[in-house]
Amino acid sequence: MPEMTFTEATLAAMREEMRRDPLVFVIGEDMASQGGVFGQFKGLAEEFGAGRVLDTPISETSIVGAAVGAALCGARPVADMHFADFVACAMDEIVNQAAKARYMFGGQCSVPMVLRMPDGAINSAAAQHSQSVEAWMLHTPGVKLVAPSNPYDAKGLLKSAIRDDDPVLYYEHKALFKTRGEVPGEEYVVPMGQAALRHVGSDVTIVSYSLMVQRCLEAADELAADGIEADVVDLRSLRPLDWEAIATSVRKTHRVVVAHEACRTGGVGAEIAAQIGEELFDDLDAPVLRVGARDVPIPFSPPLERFVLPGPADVAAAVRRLM
Amino acid sequence: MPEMTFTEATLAAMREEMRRDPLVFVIGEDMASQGGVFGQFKGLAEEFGAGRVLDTPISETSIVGAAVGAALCGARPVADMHFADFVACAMDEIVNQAAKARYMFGGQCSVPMVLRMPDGAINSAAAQHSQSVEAWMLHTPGVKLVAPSNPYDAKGLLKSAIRDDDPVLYYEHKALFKTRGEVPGEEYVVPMGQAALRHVGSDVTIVSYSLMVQRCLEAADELAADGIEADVVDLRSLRPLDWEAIATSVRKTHRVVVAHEACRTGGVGAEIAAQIGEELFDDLDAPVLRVGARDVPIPFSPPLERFVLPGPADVAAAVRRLM
Amino acid sequence: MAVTDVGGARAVQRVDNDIDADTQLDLLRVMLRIRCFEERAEALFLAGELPGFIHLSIGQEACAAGACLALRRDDYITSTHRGHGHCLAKCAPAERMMAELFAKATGSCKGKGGSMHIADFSVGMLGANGIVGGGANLAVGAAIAARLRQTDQVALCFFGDGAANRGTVHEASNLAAVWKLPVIFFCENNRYASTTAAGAALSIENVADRAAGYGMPGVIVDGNDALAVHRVVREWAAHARSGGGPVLIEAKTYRMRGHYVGDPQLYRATDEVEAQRARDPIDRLAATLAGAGLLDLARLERLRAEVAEEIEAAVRFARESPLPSPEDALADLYVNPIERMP
Amino acid sequence: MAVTDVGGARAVQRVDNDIDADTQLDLLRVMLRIRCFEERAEALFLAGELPGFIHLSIGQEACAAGACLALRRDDYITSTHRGHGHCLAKCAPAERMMAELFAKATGSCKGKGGSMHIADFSVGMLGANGIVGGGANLAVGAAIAARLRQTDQVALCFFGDGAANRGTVHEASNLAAVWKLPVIFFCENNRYASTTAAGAALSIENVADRAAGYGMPGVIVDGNDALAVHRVVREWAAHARSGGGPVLIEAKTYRMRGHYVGDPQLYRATDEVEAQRARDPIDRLAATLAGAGLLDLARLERLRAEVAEEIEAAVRFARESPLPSPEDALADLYVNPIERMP
Ligand SMILES: Cc1ncc(C[n+]2csc(CCOP(=O)(O)OP(=O)(O)O)c2C)c(N)n1
Ligand SMILES: Cc1ncc(C[n+]2csc(CCOP(=O)(O)OP(=O)(O)O)c2C)c(N)n1
Ligand SMILES: [Mg+2]
Ligand SMILES: [Mg+2]
Repeated sequence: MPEMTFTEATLAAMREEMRRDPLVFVIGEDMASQGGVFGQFKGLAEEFGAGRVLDTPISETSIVGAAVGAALCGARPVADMHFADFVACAMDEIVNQAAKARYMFGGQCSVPMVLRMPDGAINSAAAQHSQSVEAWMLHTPGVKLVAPSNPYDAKGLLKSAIRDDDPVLYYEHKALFKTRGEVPGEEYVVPMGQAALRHVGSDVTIVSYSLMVQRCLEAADELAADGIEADVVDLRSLRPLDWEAIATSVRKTHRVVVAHEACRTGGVGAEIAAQIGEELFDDLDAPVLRVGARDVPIPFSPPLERFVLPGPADVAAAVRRLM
Repeated sequence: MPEMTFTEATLAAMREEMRRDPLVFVIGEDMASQGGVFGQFKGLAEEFGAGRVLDTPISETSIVGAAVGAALCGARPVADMHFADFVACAMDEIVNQAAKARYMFGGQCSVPMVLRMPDGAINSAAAQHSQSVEAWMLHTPGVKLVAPSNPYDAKGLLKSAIRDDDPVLYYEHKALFKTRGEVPGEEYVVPMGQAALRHVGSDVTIVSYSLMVQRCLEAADELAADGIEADVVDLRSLRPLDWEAIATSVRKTHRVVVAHEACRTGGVGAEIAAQIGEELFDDLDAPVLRVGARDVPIPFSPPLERFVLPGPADVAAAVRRLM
Repeated sequence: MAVTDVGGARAVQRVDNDIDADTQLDLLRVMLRIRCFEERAEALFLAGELPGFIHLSIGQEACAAGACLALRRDDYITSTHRGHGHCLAKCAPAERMMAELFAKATGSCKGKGGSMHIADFSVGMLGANGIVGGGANLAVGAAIAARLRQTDQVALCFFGDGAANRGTVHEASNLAAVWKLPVIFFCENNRYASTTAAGAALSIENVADRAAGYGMPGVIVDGNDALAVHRVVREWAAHARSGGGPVLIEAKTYRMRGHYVGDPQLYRATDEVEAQRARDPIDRLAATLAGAGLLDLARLERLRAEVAEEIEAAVRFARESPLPSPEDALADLYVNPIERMP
Repeated sequence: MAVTDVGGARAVQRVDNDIDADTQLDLLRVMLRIRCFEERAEALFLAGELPGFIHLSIGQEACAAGACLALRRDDYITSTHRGHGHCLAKCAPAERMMAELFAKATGSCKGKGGSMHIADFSVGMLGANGIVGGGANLAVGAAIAARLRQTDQVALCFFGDGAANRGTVHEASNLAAVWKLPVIFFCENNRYASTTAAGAALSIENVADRAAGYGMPGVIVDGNDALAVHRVVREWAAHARSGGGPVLIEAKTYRMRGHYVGDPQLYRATDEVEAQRARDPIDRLAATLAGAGLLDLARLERLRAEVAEEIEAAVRFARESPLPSPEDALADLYVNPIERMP
């Protein structure tokens, strides 16, 4: 199978879907000459022309709002938020328009759009360029959330997201863009709502998504060296959520750690831990522990940033506390 | 003790604080002639003049952004969001400016502002005027969250919020404005971070805040009639959180229901349930259950709205599931 | 009808009076439908038959009718919290709208939206919006979709004098202008945003004067003159349709009722409102039509009766319709539903 | 220096040349400080000594210096992601700034902010901002605070041609104009927003032409002419200070470096950049001063040497300073800390 980077995998998805469906188009900042701020749209303007790769002013409400409007009229926009942090500049367009239009209009319309959001911390980008804020949207009925952890899923989930008739928020961790992995040349999709078991073990379940899955796998290897065998469940999408995958693993291991890069309090981990506590109470031999960033904005200075962000050691430590 | 409405109690707090400190001012829409959309600022323009009660255009980024700027320069704004739903129109000003300024500037400055947000569902106001979205901000380090359930706390917490040197988000449920309760004539504050036990029992702990506390108290009465005695913990503020109050009660009852009006998934209840699961695992005799709105936008039609919103019966049913 | 500067060049306002008789009568009929629908809704609300809250456009009917009748059925409009008129003028059936106000299962939005989210996508009415200024970017998006499909549809965005101060309107205006999108920004300056007089919130006299800042034509029209509104929108819609780019039209009108039904209106004198009765857009058009020999009293009464019957039928339909069942609340969120709410 | 229409009335631009010799030399010194600081930062970044990323204002020094030296120490400025120059021009000490770029505990922000969040509240520099257009409303708030305290401070908001298209700038402009707040909106039009040419994103030629839409004076100034910038800001700051309300000043300048250090700059030709070297604001002011007999080569070299020594000392200070300890990450979030993170 050919190897490619996460970026290339998303580009392959974009190209395939844009060729397949002339109503798919791209809208965002710095598309034309740079192909997106991380090059994740490179070459699309050349292949599909400025009519389908729209380079906008710095107007986040327009990027998202126009995507919603175009989607309501049957087009299939893929909008780019530059950095996930800037979602706060277009929050209304997501939570009060995209998420609610179909519902409040009684099913008259649909909003088949994708919003791509490079998130997470990398290279001391500091407080306003490092956030992971998917939890806000988990608390917003009407949107779906996808968060791939590797190139294969990046492509397959992006294709699913583009084909889905509902608004899909696509979280792509900035530190993943350059990672490499096997990606089939032929056409495939990864359906939303199907988790993947990335590491198999019967002692503990580690639930994660996005870049943090890689950190969890490092932790799992480290733990395996000590004889602790972990299931690592990569959720791939947060809504729909593959509850069966979580439950199956927890019923086997009876111990759970939920890990994400977003800050701990009020994060997606809280929801997953709460659900496990609610529905699998009798299966648990220990508290469900959560690993996440410390509850501060992401600081600039490397020692501070390292201290705030969760890593493999934090995951391993949490697992050890459960044993 | 004199009785007054929740609205009157907040007005008393505003008047006292504005008299005490000339740097406290109000900024928001429809202040001058209407005294705020719910009359919760009535009379302030007359007493303190247009220089301290600023009636803005429909410019949410300015309302919040200017409040942040003024706070950075030593003033103490109380900004009003009209409806909590509109926070999405000024999300960046809250999460990327107010919440982060002090931290990312290394403690050089502070942001002593209050943002008042009438939230919750009332009278079929539908999807864009009925939301409870405090969970977004619980996942945003740098802001404090307050959610009074009665007139006494409304006054005391508002005074604390205004005096606090950090940004405080003040959630006031629209259905509370007209409720009445005893409020001392003399000066007092309710410190943030101190929960109140509203109903005492040893069978189950019900944790809640804001209007939902009233629903929980109805449930507690109903349950008491069946011989089930509940502790009802009114959190009053969500950050700081009075963990000791929760833990003390749970160690006594070993059973917990967390209830709020916001939709269940990704809500504040998830965080509280997760914390209880993490730290009080051995004290629990049953799963921590959550009660919240169903995961859809709030619909307009009364039977739909009733079906979506959580009520006393839902709280009571959750408690009974635990027994 | 005044015209403002357009990036230095003067926007020439071709004044043509070639509105055919049928259209003129249609304008009147649509305005009567809106008036009747809203007066009925007001009474029903005050009688406690309608839940929620309601914003009426009484006095502003010439804007909705004049603008929408200058559009094609497949053109798009985005609307505001004050959207009944826009929806009716875009030819949405009154029954389903009235049923929506009644919160019934047969409503345009199956009872999920209510007055503030009235919508009829089958006629290109992309929805009322509870977020002031929320429709501007949606209209830009509709125009993008039209361009992508290479149709010649246009998108008209209704917004208020208050909405003009929101950043969304700025971003949408700039974007539409840069891309020369077929968007008609149609501001109904009804002199108030809730309790706030336009002058207290707008840093300039005319919203249309902001057009120059986007290199866009800015046009001011008497918003109580249906024929004038119709001409202006017809002209600029044609301009937009043929690739000429967006326009900002400001219709000077007046909100005759409170901001919402029940508004004590402490912010304005009764005199002021009374004085505006002389500008009633319906009386005015009726008089013009009568003057042109297109309307006599009998015909006007017949029109009124027809409209009243239509609205009465809508009320009957709405009253007789069932409420949605509670579990319907869980439908219509996703096209591809999620089995387990996560 | 051009002047644009002001709501019909013409904004008269009083041209006075009374900038005293000391100030003229100060302008030069500040510009040299900025240039030296940034060239040093660029080299240090490329050598891998600085973490994060860095935006340089090389070529735009006349804007920062000209504007900030026309303000008082107690006046406020809000800045952008490209804020070193603004911070230095507002007289922040270079050592703490350099230490911040080095991510050290002694930095202006204790290493928590970095280049993009450089700030010095002690001199009224309310912070660089990673959110484009994020500073506009902060400046409005600063002006409100000044009015509330009845001081005559003004607030100057630096923003870019790209930021001009954000809704925040619109809302802030309208509000400042309605309330006649002492705000100076100072747009550095450096012809690019990241990879996007101003012309591809702005629907008009001049950002200043948007002023009329707010009933605000709009002024265009050569942003590479420090004396011209200084005169304009001095004049309009005085105007704002005395209750005359806000102004929009557009300084036409050019970003000589990439958007960030490391930018491949595929969006513009090297020729274009080369051609701009002739407009170098430092050479230009030096030549003017020399022509006026205020500067000779020796003095210029002395100035350069002094500045170089200051910046070198800043680098030494920064290098020798300790990194923060990891647990410092938990400090500075709240004034009144929360014992238990909830
Ligand atoms: C973003 C937002 N801010 C505030 C409101 C509350 N609100 C509803 S209508 C209204 C006034 C709108 O004024 P205008 O745009 O002139 O429209 P009009 O009511 O006159 O039709 C306000 C402030 C809102 N719905 N949305
Ligand atoms: C709200 C927001 N959108 C996008 C960005 C990404 N971004 C950072 S700088 C920049 C260009 C800014 O252009 P301009 O305002 O002209 O300032 P300049 O870089 O030229 O100084 C962009 C798009 C951002 N930081 N914030
Ligand atoms: Mg209005
Ligand atoms: Mg620029």
